[in-house]
Amino acid sequence: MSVSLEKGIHALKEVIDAPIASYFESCVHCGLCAEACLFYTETGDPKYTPIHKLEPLRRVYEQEYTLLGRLKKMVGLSKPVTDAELDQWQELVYDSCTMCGRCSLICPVGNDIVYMVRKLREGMAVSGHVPDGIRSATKRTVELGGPMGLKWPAVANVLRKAEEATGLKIPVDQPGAEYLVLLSSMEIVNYPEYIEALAKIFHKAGISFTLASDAFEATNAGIQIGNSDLAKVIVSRIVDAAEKLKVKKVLSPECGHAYMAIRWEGPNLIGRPFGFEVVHVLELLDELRQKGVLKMKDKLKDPLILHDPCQIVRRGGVLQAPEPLIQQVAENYIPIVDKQKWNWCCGGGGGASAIHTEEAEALRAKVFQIKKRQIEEAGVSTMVTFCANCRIVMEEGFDHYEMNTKLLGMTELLAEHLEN
Amino acid sequence: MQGPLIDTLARQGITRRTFLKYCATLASMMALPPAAGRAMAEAMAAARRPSVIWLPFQECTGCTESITRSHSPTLEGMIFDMISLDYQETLMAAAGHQAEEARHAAMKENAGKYLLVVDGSIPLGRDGAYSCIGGRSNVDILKEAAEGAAAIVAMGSCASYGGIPKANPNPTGAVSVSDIVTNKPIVNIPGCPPIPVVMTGVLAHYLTFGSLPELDEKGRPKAFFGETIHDRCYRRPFYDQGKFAKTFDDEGARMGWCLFELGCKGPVTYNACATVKWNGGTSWPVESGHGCLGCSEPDFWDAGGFYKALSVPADPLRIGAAAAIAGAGAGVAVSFANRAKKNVARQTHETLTVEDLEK
Amino acid sequence: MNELQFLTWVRGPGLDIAVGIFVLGVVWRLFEIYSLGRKKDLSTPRHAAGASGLHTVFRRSLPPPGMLKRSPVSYIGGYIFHIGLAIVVFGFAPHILLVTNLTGLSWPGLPSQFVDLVAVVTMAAMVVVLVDRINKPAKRFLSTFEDWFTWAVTFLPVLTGWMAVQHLLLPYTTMLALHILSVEILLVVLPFTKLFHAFTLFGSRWYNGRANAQRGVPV
Amino acid sequence: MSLDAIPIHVIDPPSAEPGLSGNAPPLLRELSELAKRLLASGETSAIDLSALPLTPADLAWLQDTLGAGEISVSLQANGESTLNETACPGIWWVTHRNEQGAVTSQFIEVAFVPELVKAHPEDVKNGQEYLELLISDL
Repeated sequence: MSVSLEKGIHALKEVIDAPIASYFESCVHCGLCAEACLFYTETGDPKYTPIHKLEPLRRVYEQEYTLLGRLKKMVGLSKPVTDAELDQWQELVYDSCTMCGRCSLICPVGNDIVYMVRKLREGMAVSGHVPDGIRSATKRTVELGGPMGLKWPAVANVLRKAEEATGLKIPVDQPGAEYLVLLSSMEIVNYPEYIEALAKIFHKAGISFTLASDAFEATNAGIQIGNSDLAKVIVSRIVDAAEKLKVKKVLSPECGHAYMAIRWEGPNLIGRPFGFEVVHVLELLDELRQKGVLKMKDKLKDPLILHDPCQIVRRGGVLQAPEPLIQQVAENYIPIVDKQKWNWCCGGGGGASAIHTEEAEALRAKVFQIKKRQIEEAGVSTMVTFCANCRIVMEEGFDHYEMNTKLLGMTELLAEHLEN
Repeated sequence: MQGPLIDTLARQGITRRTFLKYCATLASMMALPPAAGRAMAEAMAAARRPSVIWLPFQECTGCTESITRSHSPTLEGMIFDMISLDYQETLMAAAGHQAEEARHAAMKENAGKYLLVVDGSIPLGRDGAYSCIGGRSNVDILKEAAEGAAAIVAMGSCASYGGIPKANPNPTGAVSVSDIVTNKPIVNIPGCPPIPVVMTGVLAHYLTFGSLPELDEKGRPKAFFGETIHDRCYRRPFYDQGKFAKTFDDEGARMGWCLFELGCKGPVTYNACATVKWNGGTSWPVESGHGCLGCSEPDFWDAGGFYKALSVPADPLRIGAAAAIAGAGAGVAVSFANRAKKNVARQTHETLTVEDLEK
Repeated sequence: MNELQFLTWVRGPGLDIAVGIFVLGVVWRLFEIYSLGRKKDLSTPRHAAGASGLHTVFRRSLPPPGMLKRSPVSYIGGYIFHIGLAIVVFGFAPHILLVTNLTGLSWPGLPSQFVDLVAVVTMAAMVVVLVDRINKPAKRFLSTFEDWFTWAVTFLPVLTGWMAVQHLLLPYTTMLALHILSVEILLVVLPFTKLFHAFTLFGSRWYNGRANAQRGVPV
Repeated sequence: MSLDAIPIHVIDPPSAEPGLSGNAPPLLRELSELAKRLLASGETSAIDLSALPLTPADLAWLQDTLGAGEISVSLQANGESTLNETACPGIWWVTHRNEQGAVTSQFIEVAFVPELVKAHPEDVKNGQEYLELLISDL
């Protein structure tokens, strides 16, 4: 057994718990999870059946934690997990799983499959069976501060531009503010309008906020690659900054997995509850809407649909905010069939969008057909979402299929139509 | 050997219609059409009475009682008008050496043609010393008598399957007729006691067609043993409706509901009691409120309690309780092993660094 | 061994052994599985109506929106054969009698003609589900020997029971003995195969429901 | 000590007979088929009632439903036998009893004349001989 494989199995032994045991024992191979997974529905390839992606984890569980499995292993009747096998599984665990968690909602025996994928990634990461794209993104996040290698001076530059555009002050490292605002590199680079929108809204609502120069990045490649040690390093920066600045709340940006990382995994990564609250920007916006602060000067007339990012809605629990918010700003919002927690993934979550191999990109384009169908069935040419990663992945999809669909960010859209 | 049977019967004041009526009933019991009853009557009326030698072995005489103790004259009783019974210890006037001589004479005179009726099992332990007649063991007598027999009728469960004497632990080493004689046609008429009319039916068939009736794989006449008690039981509809007597004196018992729950072995017992009934068609066990014991099945006494319903197992719950404790033990042991393993894994956790990713 | 001795064995020692292994297996496996424990979730919970472990235990019995259309055979066939099995196992008078004699518990049985019909429908559903397993790519791909084996082990008690009642093929005594034997095989196999989902299903659903309830998602 | 002191009392036997099993009505259909066959080919047939799972109530129902016809034959032979035509001509209810009066077998016979009623040629011959004897004695 190679050192890396040994480490991988060691890591899996650490994470296997009662729920995982219960899930594997409950699986009846009914194959219904395949019907929940866009990688299966769009390709028809049975290897993408979600539960199958967990085969190495299942075998480690069986061989290490069941009496019969141990006996079988002892007498050499069981098939050991090998490096070659993990290598083969890398595609199934990373390229073709966006950790969207739809399968966990479908499974008739109640298996939380995405929970297990997250755990399997611990072993994959430690044993080195990870796609290069995610590996380098993780490396950059840990070493440089963000997955795109963005450093504070560049951010400060963007903030300055936003201040100029809005004429509003954007405070940095200001202790005692109510909110510590986090950003994602993608937003900073691709959608700087988000920052302007946020400044406008905070100003309008009269809520104090600040950014932290040593913790501006909300994304956490550590949870995507699936290593809790690295994820902890990354999330600790935010926790340290929030505690140092003594903010009441930390505002998670639109980005989906950032919310998952800071809101749900964060306390578990550092091993203690936070002394502050973590709020998703949509939750804040909805709260403002309910208070009557979020008044619109006009409404968008184009018929549009909503794309609910998996990590925020289905897996993050921000279920109620999106629809009232979009109805606040859009006149012709069309609810789609599979909406809210039943929405289909953009195809690039869970780190998949960072994988730039030819096969991975072709696969992403292929599974994007499900979003294409949703848009076509609704008969709209505008879609609103609230996750920077979804936006990038879907823009690529539109390009690939030469669709002229317009994609808008929820926060910017609201800010744009905000009453002055 | 006398003249045609009908003449013998006529001398006893039995008219042809009486005989016809008898044959019609017999045919119906053997599940033959009424036309066959007529044919049977014709053939039997003209037939000559066969010589019959009846050997009693390790038995209780219940089988003989069953046939002879009915109120005469009955259908069953007629059997003695149909045959020339040349040897039957219980019934014959002769005794001792005279009786033995009568048997030898009959065997010699009718060699190859007589019918051999056997009741009782044959003990093989201690060279057959457990049961002897005139100083000879049963197995000896049987082998000798079987030699010249045209066919053998094993009357009762003992002769057919070994019966009560063979019950666990079978102290005398009892066996059935078919365990010893293998080169002669044997009809088993099991039952403890057997239904007399089955014997009549077999004889009637033998006289009419010159052959033994169709037998099942256990050597029993299919006409009488083709279906279970349960299938022919007049209480069967209550079984189908799920109406069961729960005790021998409850409302269900009074209403004549199914006795399955009270241990009736009807569903696994092949016999004709439900249709032929007992004591001249008066009644039969289930009709008088008691479940079938299954007395015509092999080893029925060793097949669980008479009052235990067929679907009820011996006593798995006690085993189950023991198993639960053993299971808990095994489970707890595995749990400790698992937790220890997991704790070791946790304690030996090596924190991953970015540098490690490159490997 | 004649058929009555065979029946006596399966009803006596055979059943004792089977029930013993079954109980032992179930208890041991439950310990093995649920003693592994899990970490406490340290995040601040979000409360939402209808989100809890218990909710999910029940809610997962219904097909999620759209899934009935996507996989009708799995759902309809699955429902029919699970409910059918329950009716046949718990509604047939001789079965109830068995339980009554063992535990003293009793409940009214269903008419045997109805149970008979249900048994036939159940078997039909099981055959359909089997064909679906052969036909559907994902199902076929996932299928291992265990899947075919457990199908057979579940199917045989229904088939032999039905044949015993209907007096088909073999004498009642033999068929009844085979029926009991097939149930014993099922009991022995259950704790060590996927059939154990009959027990772990509740735990699995609860864990899933509980984990998602932490985030305020009713699943 | 009076009898009342003994804590035993007689429970009235339940009045209800074991009910109808539902096995009787299909027999009517079978009889109709058998009657058709009798008309078509002259083939006689019979249903053996003791071989069927019928409750006493079933038999009573059947007998009641088939009704009584014009002819009833009584035969004294080793116990009484009755051969009664039902309301459906050609359908005979045949009951054989032993000398104690218990029913030994029971049939429904489908025939123009029941088998047992016809005189056997052998007996007719005897009868004819007896007639000759009577004549010679005149």
